[in-house]
Amino acid sequence: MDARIKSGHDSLLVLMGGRGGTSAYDLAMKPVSLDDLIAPIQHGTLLAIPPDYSGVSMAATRALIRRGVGGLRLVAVPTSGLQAELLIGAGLADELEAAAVLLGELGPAPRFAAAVTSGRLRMKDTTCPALHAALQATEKGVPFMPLRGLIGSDVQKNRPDWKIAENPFAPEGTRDPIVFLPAMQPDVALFHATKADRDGNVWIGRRRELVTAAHAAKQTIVTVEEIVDGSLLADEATAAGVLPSIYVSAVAEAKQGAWPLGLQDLYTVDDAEIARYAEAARTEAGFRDWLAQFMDGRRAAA
Amino acid sequence: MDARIKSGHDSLLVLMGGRGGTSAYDLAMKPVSLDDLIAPIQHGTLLAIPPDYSGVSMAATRALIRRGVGGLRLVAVPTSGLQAELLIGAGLADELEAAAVLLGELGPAPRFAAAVTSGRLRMKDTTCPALHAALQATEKGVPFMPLRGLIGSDVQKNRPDWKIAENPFAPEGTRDPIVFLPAMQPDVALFHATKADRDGNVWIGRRRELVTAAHAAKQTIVTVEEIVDGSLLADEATAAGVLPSIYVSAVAEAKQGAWPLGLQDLYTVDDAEIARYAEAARTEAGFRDWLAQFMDGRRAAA
Amino acid sequence: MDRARAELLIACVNRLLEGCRTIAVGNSSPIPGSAALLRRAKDPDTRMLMLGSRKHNAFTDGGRELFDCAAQGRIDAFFLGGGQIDGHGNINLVGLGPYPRITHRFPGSFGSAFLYYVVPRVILFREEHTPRVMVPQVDFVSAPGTSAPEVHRPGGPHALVTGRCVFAFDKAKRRFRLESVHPGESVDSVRANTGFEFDVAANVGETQPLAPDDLALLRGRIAGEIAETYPRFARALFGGQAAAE
Amino acid sequence: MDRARAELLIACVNRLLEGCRTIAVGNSSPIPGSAALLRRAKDPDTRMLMLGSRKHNAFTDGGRELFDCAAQGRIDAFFLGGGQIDGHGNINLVGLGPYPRITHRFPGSFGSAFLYYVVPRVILFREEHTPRVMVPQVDFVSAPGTSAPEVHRPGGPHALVTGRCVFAFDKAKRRFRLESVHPGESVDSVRANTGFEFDVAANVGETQPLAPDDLALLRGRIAGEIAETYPRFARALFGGQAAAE
Repeated sequence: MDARIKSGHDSLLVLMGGRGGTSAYDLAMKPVSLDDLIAPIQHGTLLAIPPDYSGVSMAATRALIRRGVGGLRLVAVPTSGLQAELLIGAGLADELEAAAVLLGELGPAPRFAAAVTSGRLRMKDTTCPALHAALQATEKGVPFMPLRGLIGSDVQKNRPDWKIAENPFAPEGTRDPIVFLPAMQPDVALFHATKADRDGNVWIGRRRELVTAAHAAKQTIVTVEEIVDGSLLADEATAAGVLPSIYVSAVAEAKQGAWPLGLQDLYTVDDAEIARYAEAARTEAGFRDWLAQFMDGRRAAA
Repeated sequence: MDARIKSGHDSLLVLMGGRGGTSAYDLAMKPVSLDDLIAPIQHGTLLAIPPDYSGVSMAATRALIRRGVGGLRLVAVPTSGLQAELLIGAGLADELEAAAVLLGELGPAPRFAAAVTSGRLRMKDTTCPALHAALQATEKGVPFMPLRGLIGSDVQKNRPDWKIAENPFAPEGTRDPIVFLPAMQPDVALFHATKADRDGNVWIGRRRELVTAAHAAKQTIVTVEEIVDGSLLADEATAAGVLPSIYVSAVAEAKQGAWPLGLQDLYTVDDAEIARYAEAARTEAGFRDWLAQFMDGRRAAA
Repeated sequence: MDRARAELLIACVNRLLEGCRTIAVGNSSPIPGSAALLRRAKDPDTRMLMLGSRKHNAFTDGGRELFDCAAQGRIDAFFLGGGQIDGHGNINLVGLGPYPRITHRFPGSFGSAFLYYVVPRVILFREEHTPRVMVPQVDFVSAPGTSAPEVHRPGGPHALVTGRCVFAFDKAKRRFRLESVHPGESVDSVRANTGFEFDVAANVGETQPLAPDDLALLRGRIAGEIAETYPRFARALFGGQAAAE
Repeated sequence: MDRARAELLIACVNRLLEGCRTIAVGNSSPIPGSAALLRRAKDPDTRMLMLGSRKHNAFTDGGRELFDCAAQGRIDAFFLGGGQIDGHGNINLVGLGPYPRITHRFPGSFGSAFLYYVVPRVILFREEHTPRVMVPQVDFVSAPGTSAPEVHRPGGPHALVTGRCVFAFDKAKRRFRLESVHPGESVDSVRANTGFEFDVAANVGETQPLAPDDLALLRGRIAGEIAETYPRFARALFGGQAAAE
């Protein structure tokens, strides 16, 4: 056996290759307008949105409300707050899957609660790790993910799409039921981040639920505070916090794009505005009034 | 229903809490000696080791060979090179699970090959994503992980511990076999990194297979180039690349601790030394000679 | 809540955390947080994860990490509450009325339907102790107190701390057992305010306050530590001016 | 390998990549890498992931990301090789002899037992084309060329490029079909050096070299791009001095 056959695996070395890196020869990605950004979101779209602390695109939320296309099916990853509240209150969302909806420390989200109790919103109650796992199933290209817990809760009992099966690795003669969660694939994932580069790489820091959502979604659209020159992947010290462009469909610039929610270390949640909202939204009329001001810019970041 | 019952979920808010952060009040972690570091590795230990490009603790490998405790069961995450080769050549490893073993671009690892063909090493052949998934199962606390591919390969046919089952979400009346991989829990994960802080947080950058291995392992022990002051988690710009101390059992300092392999951006693999090794290790005698020089420091980083 | 009441509740929770190595505490949880910090101050082997602060964020794997970490068995104690809690330890965080046509909506189950199963020592904490919270049967089971024997369940309720008393949870009996009543309360006053049946320990006494040295530790070092995450709570309670919550 | 041979193989691979949107290329793969870069230079909608370089590392989720990414359907084309390749498209990357008592060990299967199933267009690339590589039946199936109909398998072999010829793979027939022979080869010379049976296309001709404008692109811009990852290869082939590999 000579050296050539021994080294006949060259093209396999790629798989976990050499120094372990991967060069991207990327498509250049031109930033788009907010209206173009949200174009993939249509009636019936399964739309993944992040929790309030993870980078919420309130700028795109405003654009969605202005455009007025309804019938959205929202998936909170795994909770939501003001964003789901506004989309529901504005009548754009027919369905919501979430582990919780709340306005930060102010607690319940009034328009969400009203839509649930009136029956206007199809609510799919879940629990945080079940949502993460269902997205991970799609991330891994498997049809389901097993998860502990859940069994016997009313959360599980109200999810006919979840299956209870036996763990095939349980010792013979013993029972070990476990829930299989079907893979969830959002049509679109939408979030806000601090920055993107011109290749479409997006800085997300430690907010890796955004990575999982982007891996799982068919399309990922992002608003950012700024588009920066150079590649976000160039410096190893910070590259770990980047969502690579291969998962990113489009990027739009939106300053203060999370307001009145906060964004990473850049700005904190505007507690006073959230409190004003919570107070106003106790009634439908109050909600409409606040929303009108939010839409026309009378309510905006200071 | 008054405000109190509405806000009665306070202690639940914790779950995905507020700003989304988590304060750690850590145990201080004193760096230990190499000999103390490797103490958890004993006869029969299932020892997870990273691929050559991911941060290999050659310093701890030398300490293991000097100590001479054998019977190790190695798991490469998902491939290995010089480290498995030396542990196998030195007679310390009885078993290896890996997707491949090779000396970088120089190809086959001669002592590994000799141990396999002589029957001295129990080789559990696998494929990269199966290893990742089996560790993710333990990371998630589930007994198994489903994975596509695999079926009908001799890799799968030689793994009686893998099960083929039907996808319970397949349309009725159709078959959809899929492999269930049992969760893998290493006793110890061992790797080398650029730096750790005094809380035991370890910088791993983008090498997230180390994160998965540490999450899955009972204990994780790490050598680092240096112990730094301050918390590696303090700066959001770089925190994304940190393995938090909650997963780290012990840290030892070892300068040039990956040599002759490379480490992140700090130093590249010593190709000349690997070539000398590959040439020497074609024979058992040549291997012994190289190893003696590696052990007594005649072969060391320039 | 006045300072004496807060200190008493901290004493209760602190005692229940004895022997825990890793304690996770959520945000909006200043009392469990203070209790865990006090436990840690006295036992250097105790590690604490306090959620809700960006500063010193100890997780780097996104939203799933807390749950994965708990599933790995790395978290010994955690806190849950409930809009309703019943005598079997079931908790309801979803709403009142017949689901899905509920009449009042709470935020949602969060991670309770998972963590309640996998964290060995879950401490239920709910200050309001009235018949509408402590009910015979919750309207929606976000997470059940106990599970069928074949269900993998290393975790579950350990105790319930309220504004009136401390209950231990007896897994075999699927019932709470009254362990101590706070000053001013009695077995009867607890029973009158509890919608579910419960057992009563043979030696029910008054809930004991913190020992003087622990109290000093709380008012000193711990007050400073908790202020990092809960400045208003710390100021109100330990800043010299007792204030209603 | 001389420059003419390398350029011919690049031409073969480049043609097979037509219409691919995302191409992943491994390290130690300068010819597939050059072919993919050439494809991308001509089609701005083509994206390429070149593994094996730290510079411009496009992945941030650790070792599993390539496999997850492929499973998500984001990778259209990939390259595999084999110590042995048989006429059913089975590849062997583990060793020779009766497994597990093999007589010669290769490095291992890497990710082939997964990627071969999920990447739609896997191009087998093996320059050595001899009866010991192109065998009637591989000793160990690292990854099979085809699967039973009930097995989820969006991916599989598309073609086999060797130092002598180009085969297409016919999934329905589970056989290779000779499409073109390189200059100096014939159907007979290929048959004499191939251990497995194969079909022959009606119009087998000589493998066509790159068109002049593509060749200019390769020797110019692509030579510079490939040098980033494979400096020695680029220097040897395009640096003015043709060199044996």
